[in-house]
Amino acid sequence: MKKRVYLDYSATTPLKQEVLDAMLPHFNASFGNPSSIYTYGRESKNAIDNARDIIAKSINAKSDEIFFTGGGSESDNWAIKGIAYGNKHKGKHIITSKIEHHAVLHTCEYLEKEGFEVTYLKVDEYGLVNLQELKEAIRSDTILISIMFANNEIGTIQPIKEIAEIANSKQVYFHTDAVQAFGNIKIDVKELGIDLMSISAHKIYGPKGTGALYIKKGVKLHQLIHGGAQEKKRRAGTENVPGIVGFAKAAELAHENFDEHIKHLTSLRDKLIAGLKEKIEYIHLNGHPTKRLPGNVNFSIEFIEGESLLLSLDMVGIACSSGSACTSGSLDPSHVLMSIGLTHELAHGSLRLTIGDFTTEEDIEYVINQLPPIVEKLRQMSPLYEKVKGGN
Amino acid sequence: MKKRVYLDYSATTPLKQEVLDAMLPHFNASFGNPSSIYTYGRESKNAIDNARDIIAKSINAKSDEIFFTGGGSESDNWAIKGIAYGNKHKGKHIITSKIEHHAVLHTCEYLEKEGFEVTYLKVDEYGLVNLQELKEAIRSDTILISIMFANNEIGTIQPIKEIAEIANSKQVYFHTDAVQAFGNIKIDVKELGIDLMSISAHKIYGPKGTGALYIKKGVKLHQLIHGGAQEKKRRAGTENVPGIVGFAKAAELAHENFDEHIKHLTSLRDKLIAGLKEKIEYIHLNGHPTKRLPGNVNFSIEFIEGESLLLSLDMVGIACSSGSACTSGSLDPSHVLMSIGLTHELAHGSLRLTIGDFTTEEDIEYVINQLPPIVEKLRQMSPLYEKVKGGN
Amino acid sequence: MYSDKVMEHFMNPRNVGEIENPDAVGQVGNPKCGDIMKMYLRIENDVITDVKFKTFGCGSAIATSSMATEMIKGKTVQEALNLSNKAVAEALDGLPPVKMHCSVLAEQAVKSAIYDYAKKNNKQYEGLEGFDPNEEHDHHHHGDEE
Ligand SMILES: Cc1ncc(COP(=O)(O)O)c(C=O)c1O
Ligand SMILES: Cc1ncc(COP(=O)(O)O)c(C=O)c1O
Ligand code: FES
Ligand code: FES
Repeated sequence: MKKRVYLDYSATTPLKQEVLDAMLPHFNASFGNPSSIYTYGRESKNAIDNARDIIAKSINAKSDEIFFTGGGSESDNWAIKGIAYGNKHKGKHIITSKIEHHAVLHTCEYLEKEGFEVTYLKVDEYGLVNLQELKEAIRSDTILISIMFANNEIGTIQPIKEIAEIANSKQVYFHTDAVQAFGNIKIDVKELGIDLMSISAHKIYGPKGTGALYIKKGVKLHQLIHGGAQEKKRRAGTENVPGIVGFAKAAELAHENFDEHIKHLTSLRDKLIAGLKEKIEYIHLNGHPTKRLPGNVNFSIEFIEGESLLLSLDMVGIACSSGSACTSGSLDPSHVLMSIGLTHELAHGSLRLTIGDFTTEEDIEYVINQLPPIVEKLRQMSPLYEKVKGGN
Repeated sequence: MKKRVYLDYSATTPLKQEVLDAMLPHFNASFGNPSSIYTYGRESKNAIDNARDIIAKSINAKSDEIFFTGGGSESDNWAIKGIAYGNKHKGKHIITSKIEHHAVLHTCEYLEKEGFEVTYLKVDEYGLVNLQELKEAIRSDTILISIMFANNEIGTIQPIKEIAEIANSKQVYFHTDAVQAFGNIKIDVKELGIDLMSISAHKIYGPKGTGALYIKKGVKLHQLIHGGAQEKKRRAGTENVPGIVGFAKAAELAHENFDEHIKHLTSLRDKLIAGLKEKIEYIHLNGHPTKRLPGNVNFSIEFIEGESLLLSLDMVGIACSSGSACTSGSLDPSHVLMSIGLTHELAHGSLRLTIGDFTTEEDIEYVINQLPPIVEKLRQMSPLYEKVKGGN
Repeated sequence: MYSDKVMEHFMNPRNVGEIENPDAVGQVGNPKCGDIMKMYLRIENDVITDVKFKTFGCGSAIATSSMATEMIKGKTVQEALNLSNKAVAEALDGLPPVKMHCSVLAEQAVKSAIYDYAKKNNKQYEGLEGFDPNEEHDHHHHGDEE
């Protein structure tokens, strides 16, 4: 088989074997509807309760503050629309940032069309929001601040505690999209002062189509999905029992040997950054040098375009991305890279390599060896390159 | 092991082995994000495209009219809220029935609080809506009619084609919740004239947490989940690839030997109905005698209460339900049974036994033998029974 | 959902039935919401010497009826009146929160029977003041507890 090096862990992750093993019994042995009172149903109910305890513990929440959803996007939509519609009598102003995931941005844009007002905070060259600006943006009718924990493209980690403090001091709800942060950064929702937080299973070796929303006790929001009495009547739909059980197992594994795991990712990341910087000219690291996700590497590679780079890398078995995988349906340059001030060319020439638990030293070396000649080949084709190199 | 007879297929179904086999490769071998352009991603994308074709074909829709969701409840919410918000400039009136699933009813009730008006059509003793009444309920500002295909509690099948004709003739969108019907009744959305239709995988031996919404080309509705460009930018969130693949496999299996499969279910159903009627006095079949789901049996058993019946049946290994499993978080008598005119006592004493592909003749005989003494024991305890039996 | 003790009492309820010519009978519940409990007492010298019940209700209603009859048998009338639904629930190793109201039905059934006894015999007991056996015990309003 062709060598395959997967370096797109921020897009999605393979299921860990332990996760699959935990899920399997719930497909056809213990498959009952958790709402049913007979034995089959109670087995499923217990499995969900147990999963909820595990997820809650991993972020220091109470079990009844965890609500399972169909993924990170649903969690983001629920949090933002739920707060907006549930508090519109108090005000119609929302604050977010320009570098949020589309699940937040497009939800906010939708709400603007429906009569809400949204302030999109800009970020600095590293992708950090400015706390002073945030303070100044808060109005008497502000009902929600939604700022992501860590960015999916450039990996930048926001000062969440400080943001939460500002929100709390003004009695404004604070939501954070922690889809990328969960499992990669220790999160204590109580200590940080978070009101709502979105997480997703498939970014931490759990199944796609399962996520959760942490809702602090007492926070008032509308439902997104009405119907049956599941999730304490706040999110309807027959529970995805295998998905939920798999999510909890993945969260448990992520929080075992947490520090070691982070150290491992960070060292591979730094090795990759150093290796590529050394071997390739005219490249720039995007995002913050230290306040960044342990597995995130994002470079702008001058004079070449992302898609052709991805295709060339795919030919040698390297899977990675240029901009967010979730947004690659669009060919526009990444809004995140534009927001940190890159030119269109640099944004287009960005390469995101994200490292995960199955990444090895050899994988990193393979990339450090394979990438430079590919870059060189593409640059030779580029009309932008000839000028630099003094071509005719 | 204790004998286990599962007769709650309308609540949920076990995964078929073929379904699981189809899903497994997508958990950790071919796990890429379908939005990614590299090999891993394309494999996932192809799997989804293929699944979409299969689902589309099974209801005679076009592939680009199928949108995957996180389940039947999400599909119902999307269809109804999506049409409501997307067409509110045309009118704010919705028509539905009193016996819809809570995913429809509670969504409509929510919309009422948000300024929409909803007419809840009553049904006759069999659970059928009256077409004349439907016609009369339509107003110039009616934007949506939502009537379920087949009822989850009493199994009654509505005259969908006639309803669609009425809706179409008045230029009102028609949505049907076909979560129970799909896989159990042949559905041709074109011939029936359906504009939107909700379906769910876990009712047809597919996985929980996956569903779809059929949206006829040209139908205008708002999104429920905003974000990434998935599902042709109409439903965001990383696709649940194994779930979608499993759903398609389940749909494919359901439509193989369709007629034979229905004949089998129907004959078991009729055997169970006849056997119980013969052995137990004071019981009444709920729902329509012939216009009913092939696997649905629903009896009201006088003088006893449903939960104690379920618990007693569970003790002998029979899993079934009393009212809808999806709603059993509430102890109120089922709104469906009340709508067909039952008294509170009769509604409380209802027993739903739903038959599926793994049900055997022996299972049916087992129930016919086990149920009568349990009913008798509970009746002996009941203060309502003594009067009938001439107690003091 | 239910403790083993609840299930045990549900499957083998004690004191089911009727007493012929009872000294007291009480029936409570709201037939509209589906649950009815009827309690028969034999009382000698202010002591409950026999008790029987009939219940139309859920598993927890049947189990609490059974447990309540066990707990009052052999007790004085006044002792029986002091029986609280919490004590019955505790004796069953607890009930799920949505099912606590079922135990109220048992407490009320005992009270209602003793009310009948007091009325017939012109007696006064502490704890019966203000008790109205015909009041609708609207115990089904638990849907929105959470
Ligand atoms: C008629 C009907 N509609 C909707 C649903 C909800 O589907 P899901 O459980 O997939 O959310 C169900 C079953 O739960 C149902 O029976
Ligand atoms: C930061 C962020 N938020 C939200 C999402 C959406 O999560 P999901 O794919 O589970 O819907 C993603 C990834 O897709 C993400 O990276
Ligand atoms: S030239 Fe192909 S995307 Fe612009
Ligand atoms: S007595 Fe138990 S539910 Fe009413």
